[in-house]
Amino acid sequence: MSVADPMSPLKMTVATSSPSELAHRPSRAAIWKSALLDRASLIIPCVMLIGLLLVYASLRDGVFTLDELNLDTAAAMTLILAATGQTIVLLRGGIDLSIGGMISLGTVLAATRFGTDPAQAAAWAFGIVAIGGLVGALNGILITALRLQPFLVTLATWSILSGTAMIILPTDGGSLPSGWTMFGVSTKLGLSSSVWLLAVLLVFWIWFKRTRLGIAIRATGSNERSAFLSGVSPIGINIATYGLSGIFAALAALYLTTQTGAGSPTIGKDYILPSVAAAVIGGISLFGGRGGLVGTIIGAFILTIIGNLVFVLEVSSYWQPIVSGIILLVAVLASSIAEKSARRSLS
Amino acid sequence: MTELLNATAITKRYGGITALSRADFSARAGEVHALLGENGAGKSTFIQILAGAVRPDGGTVTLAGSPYRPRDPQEAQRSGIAPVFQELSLVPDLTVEENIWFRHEPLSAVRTVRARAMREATLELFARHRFPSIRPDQELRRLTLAERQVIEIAKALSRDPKVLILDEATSALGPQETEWLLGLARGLADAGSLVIYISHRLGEVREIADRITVFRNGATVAAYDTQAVDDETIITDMLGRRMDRLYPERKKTSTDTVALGLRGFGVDHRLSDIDLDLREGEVLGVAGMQGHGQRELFQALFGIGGSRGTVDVWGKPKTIRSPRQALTGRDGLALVPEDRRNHGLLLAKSVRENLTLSVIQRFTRFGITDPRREGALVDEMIATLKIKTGTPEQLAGTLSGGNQQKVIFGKMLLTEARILLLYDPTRGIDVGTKGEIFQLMRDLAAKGYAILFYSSDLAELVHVADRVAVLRNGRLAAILEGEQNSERQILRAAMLETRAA
Amino acid sequence: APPAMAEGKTYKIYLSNNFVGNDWRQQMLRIAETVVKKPPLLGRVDLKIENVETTTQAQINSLNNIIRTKPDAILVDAGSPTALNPTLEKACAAGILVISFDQVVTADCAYKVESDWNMLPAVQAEWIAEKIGGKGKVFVDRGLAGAPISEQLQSGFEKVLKTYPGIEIVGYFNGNYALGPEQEGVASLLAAHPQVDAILTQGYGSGAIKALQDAGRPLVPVAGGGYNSASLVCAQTEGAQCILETNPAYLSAEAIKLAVDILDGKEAKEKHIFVYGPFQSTHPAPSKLYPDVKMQQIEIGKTAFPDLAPGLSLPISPDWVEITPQEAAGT
Amino acid sequence: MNIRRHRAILLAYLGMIILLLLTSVVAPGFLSATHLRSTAVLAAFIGIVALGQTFVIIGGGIDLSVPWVLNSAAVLMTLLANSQDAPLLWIVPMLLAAGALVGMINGLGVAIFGVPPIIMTLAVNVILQGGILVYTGGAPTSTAPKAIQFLAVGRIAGFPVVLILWIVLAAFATILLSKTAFGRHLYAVGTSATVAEFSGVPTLRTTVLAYTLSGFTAALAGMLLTGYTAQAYLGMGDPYLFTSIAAVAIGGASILGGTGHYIGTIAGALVLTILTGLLPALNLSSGALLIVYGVVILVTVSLASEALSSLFAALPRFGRQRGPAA
Ligand SMILES: Nc1ncnc2c1ncn2[C@@H]1O[C@H](COP(=O)(O)OP(=O)(O)OP(=O)(O)O)[C@@H](O)[C@H]1O
Ligand SMILES: Nc1ncnc2c1ncn2[C@@H]1O[C@H](COP(=O)(O)OP(=O)(O)OP(=O)(O)O)[C@@H](O)[C@H]1O
Ligand SMILES: [Mg+2]
Ligand SMILES: [Mg+2]
Repeated sequence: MSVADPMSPLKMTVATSSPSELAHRPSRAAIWKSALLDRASLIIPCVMLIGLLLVYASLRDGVFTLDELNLDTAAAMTLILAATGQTIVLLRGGIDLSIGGMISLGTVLAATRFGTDPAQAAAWAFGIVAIGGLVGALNGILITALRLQPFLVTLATWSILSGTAMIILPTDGGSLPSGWTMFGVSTKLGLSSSVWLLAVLLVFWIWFKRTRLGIAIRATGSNERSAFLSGVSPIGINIATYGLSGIFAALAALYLTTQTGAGSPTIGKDYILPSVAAAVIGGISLFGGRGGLVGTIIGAFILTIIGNLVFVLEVSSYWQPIVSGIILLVAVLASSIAEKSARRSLS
Repeated sequence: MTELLNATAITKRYGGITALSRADFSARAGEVHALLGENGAGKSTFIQILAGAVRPDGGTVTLAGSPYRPRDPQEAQRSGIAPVFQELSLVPDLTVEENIWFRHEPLSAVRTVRARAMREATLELFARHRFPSIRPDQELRRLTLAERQVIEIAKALSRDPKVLILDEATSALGPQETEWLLGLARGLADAGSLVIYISHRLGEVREIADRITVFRNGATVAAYDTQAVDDETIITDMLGRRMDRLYPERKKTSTDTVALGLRGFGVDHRLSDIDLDLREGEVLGVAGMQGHGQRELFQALFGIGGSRGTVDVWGKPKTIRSPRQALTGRDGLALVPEDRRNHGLLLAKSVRENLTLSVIQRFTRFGITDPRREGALVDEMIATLKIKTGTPEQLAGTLSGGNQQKVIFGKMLLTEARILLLYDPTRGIDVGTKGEIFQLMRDLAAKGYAILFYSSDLAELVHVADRVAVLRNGRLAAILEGEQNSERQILRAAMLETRAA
Repeated sequence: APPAMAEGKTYKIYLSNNFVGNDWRQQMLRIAETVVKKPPLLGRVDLKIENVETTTQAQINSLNNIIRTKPDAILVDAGSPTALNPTLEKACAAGILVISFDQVVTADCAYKVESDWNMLPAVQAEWIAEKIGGKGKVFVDRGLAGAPISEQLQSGFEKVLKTYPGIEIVGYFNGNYALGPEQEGVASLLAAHPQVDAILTQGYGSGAIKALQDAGRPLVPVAGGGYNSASLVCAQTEGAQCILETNPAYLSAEAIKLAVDILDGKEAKEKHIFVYGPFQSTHPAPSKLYPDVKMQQIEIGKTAFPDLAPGLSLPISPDWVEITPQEAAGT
Repeated sequence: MNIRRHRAILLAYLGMIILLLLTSVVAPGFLSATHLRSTAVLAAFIGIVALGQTFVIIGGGIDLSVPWVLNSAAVLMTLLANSQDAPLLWIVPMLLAAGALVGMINGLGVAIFGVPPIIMTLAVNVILQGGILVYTGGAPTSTAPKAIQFLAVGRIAGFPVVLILWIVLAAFATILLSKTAFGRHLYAVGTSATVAEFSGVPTLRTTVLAYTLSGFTAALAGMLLTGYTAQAYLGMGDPYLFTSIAAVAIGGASILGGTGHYIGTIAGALVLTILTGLLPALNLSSGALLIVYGVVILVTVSLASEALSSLFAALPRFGRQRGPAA
């Protein structure tokens, strides 16, 4: 009988020394390439945005000014906030349709409850954010406990939240303190408060993505089983993820009211698909685990700039959707092809 | 000496499948305790129970004298138990170091991960245990399977465990890394930890285990001191029957017909100038240290990733740019891939669907699949390879590791391709089945198949292959045959020049 | 080059429209494009139409872009009565004339040109109530959930129906201003209610008639909107009793004309202007609530055109310019 | 039949039955033959759009171009046919082919160039919308030809024609998914494109075919819908975006691909139709309706889920798995 011959020949040669490298050392170029490739999902939307901005700047004066930055940031900010929550959920490998209902509910509550007393307004602003968090946490609990798809659960809560908003305020209306609507307009150091808000958001992200929770969310989206085996609690991660998404939806609602000065029980649905689109353009995979907020923000700006671009191109009205669709497609196509060929050249 | 870990009468059922029926296990601090058993015996299930990933239906565990019933993996970790899972518990989209320190990252005052500290801790950990050097900042998904396995080990060690569990941690490792891991495990035990060691390579077990526990069909059938027992007894206890021999008799069956001819074959900078003839009826071994081009050779031949040079298949030039172009029935090529979970198996689909995925045409008539014919193919393959599955409808992801490997092997056999590219086909497979697979390989060769065979276990190459091609730095270093085909010669060819360079 | 029209310069006017996805909006846009090529507006307007996706945010962004080009006037068919206010007030502050039309905004500085959404449902409800003799069970269309006009129409219906003690609203449905949902909504209610005496829709009315026919129910009086398809169904269906209101698609033309007049220096009498079109009915009857309203007999060739598109909104042309049905239909 | 594999599908049907029972309490008239028939007809339109959507979602994608493929086919059909039946002989096949072509473009964008499906199909939707407006000048079109109206609302021996069509399509889809190589390949691609590729599955062809089918069924549904309302109108496709996806999801498919079946989607379409039919009968405000809609979806699906779980617990072979599935 010849069962496995032990590894005797090796013993004296290796047992006392460290094993050699597993792979022969890759060339410096290969390391660079793979580093680039690891970041391709961010680099490519950046290049896309820069390309669009260059075209835009060639058609309109003053594109690279603070004014333009202030305007575009205000235009993109609600979407950015909504997409921040969506980004977190997508990184987890889920999806949150309920942000549509939460945004509506948030604007409606703000427009009907703020009154004129700043203290009351502030209290309700916090209240709305808390409601967002609770509603999101509830999503997380339902998804885990009922073992239902996030798509279905958040579809249902979307409807419930929209209905609640509609009961509170049946159609667009209400009012906000006049100081509130000045939020986006006021500037410091030439930058509008929207830009500052964006900066705060970035700081938050830089912090958040390096927290244990931030890592755990990405990890769970990347491989749920591994995350569980490593000690991530399935229900805890869902509560945190969807809770954050609800909080950001509430923040988006509050920001939106500074732009519209009113509440709307239907406005939230405008942000569901675009929030996913912004994230996907920014390099986030629906299958979870990959991407980050910076990509999403760039994605939101790309969507906004495309609108500006179509405006300055002065295409006749019927052609506008076609042109914006084509710009989007060409931009994404270019990046997809670039990424694909980069991947091929490496693998 | 008192027992550190004591498990009695552990049971675990998955619906109608009994994974553990009555498992007893007891081990003490300071020893390496091997847990053996054939595929599907319940070893990994037992480990997962210890690790808090699965809750047992019955039985008790005590750890250092007090009852131990972890609610989740985190609790197990806190109790000082660190498992190296057979299926690995790594996250592809995190970096190497993020994986190692996942859930216990060093934190700053604002609760963020301290990147510098994590890097230092990683390098310190690597240095302390003399890990092979792997760049800590790479995303894990860029790593080869062997590298991932090493990182999984690092992850477990990062917790300074009282109990280290190694579930087939060597199955993807080459000889050098295996030797390193054995040394490491021994060292830990000598320093007072308990190491539970699962492997299908008896040689390794002999080398480091103090004691052995054997599972069969979910129950403990034997436990003994390693010194006091011979291989034959162990194997008989594992399989429930005697086994004559592991390696088949090697008869020369190769003809002069070249099944697969490579000229100037290469893959970017990782493989170059390969001239190689695989003949009809031949088992041609491929050896080399990890990362010297073996997986590139196999993958490129199967149409994954680009390649240069010419490939002749059964005497005719052939371009293979995708697995589809490789898998062309009897005159094509079939591959057992390296990474079974990511490349070989649809874990969420049934054994049946996995087995027949590449050969749907074989049971399709007028565009419609015939479940009876399919069933026949599936049943035959399950019987041939003794795949332990409740029914063919069991999800592949719920099979034991070795049985998953068998499904992949069966899936490849069903393609009827007569050129087989076997990349570590016996990884995680128990001795009994291994012997049968070797026999099968020889039988297929005798029937005119041509087999390219890589194994991380050199002994397999020595005993099963007719010739062994050794790769070094992506080039063909030697072709060993006859007397030359020995572990020592293979290692010499694979390593020497590297050392010199 | 067009012959220089009488007096005055050419004004740069933007039309910001939040929705292109229905027939009414299409006709409205076509009329806007047509009317600036005809006297009296010929040569007076450099009209640019900006359509946006349905989102309010997109319209805000588009308006911001428009404001930066400093046009003479902005005409808005708004996605929200309130959400554009801050943006439009910015436009006003920049000296741009702002006229909202169709779906108007509440911003004080903006002119408003719309149909009289209080009068329209009241007259229809009154007609229906009289038709069923002041008693019976009725279905009411709630329009599109959350849309301001839906609220106005629904409460307009309800207010008048409430004055008839014998009338009971037994069911509500959401017609969403589209044929399919109207037909589906009525069909569902029919299944739940064995008896119905009239149906008040905010949409076409023809969907309700079709639902009645599909369910094998007798035809009952129906209120609907002034679309060619509705007129045709009412005219061609044996026993149909209809009253159709009108929200003229030429509101855009009225808004353009108002803009030019104001820019020319003619002071508008009011900031809130209602545009009235005639009702059409199979059985015209004078209204007691609004004695002044005009009601036309539905008649093939006069108010219903078999050879024209069913989605055409009637009436087609304001009286100060001649827009042909072909121009309105774009054929 | 292996119950566990089809848990999600069973769940959808259980939900549907629960809903029907609920309905019969609220409004007994709903269980009349007439109303059941009209419910089935309405479900058929969703069901047909959702057929292609099912294939795309199983393959790991999503088709957001459905609304305007549907709308374009409807508008072009009425425009070209000009209320005449005869030209339908070439118009219908041509538009079906055109729908399929749009789907194919979606599929190629996704499969060859790697454009994320959401973006690809969203852009195509917008482009189609603009395209149809440019082409027709946004002109409202003629009434639907009589033959199309017959297909949509006509009956043969009391049985709705469109239901016959739906049944035929459902049989076709079921065979395609369960009985052909294409179906197998689709599930494999949706589960893991990498493993499918390694297994020699023609991933590109499979993906493209799924989208092609989706374009085809959307165009078909568009033409049929024209028959239902007797005319085409702009915006008629809009409601079918979320309903088609929701029908697939309620039918048990994961939005991430690899699971689900058209048999489930049928239940999904019925659930949605019964629910939208039931709601008006409750006489609630718009807001309350939305709340009830959400709650009913949640409750029926989870009730069914619980019921099924206890069923599994009773069956020896199929226990619950703790922790997230591998
Ligand atoms: N989640 C599950 N559902 C159903 N059956 C399962 C599940 N997990 C494990 N099993 C079954 O339990 C049995 C024991 O599996 P286990 O993985 O413990 O075996 P093992 O001894 O580790 O084998 P190997 O040597 O092949 O790794 C197998 O038959 C397996 O199919
Ligand atoms: N540069 C590399 N060096 C070593 N191993 C690699 C490299 N690139 C890929 N691999 C290995 O090859 C396997 C196959 O990779 P695959 O073709 O699936 O794509 P990928 O590079 O992992 O990226 P993705 O899955 O995002 O497309 C991976 O699991 C990884 O282990
Ligand atoms: Mg195992
Ligand atoms: Mg991959």
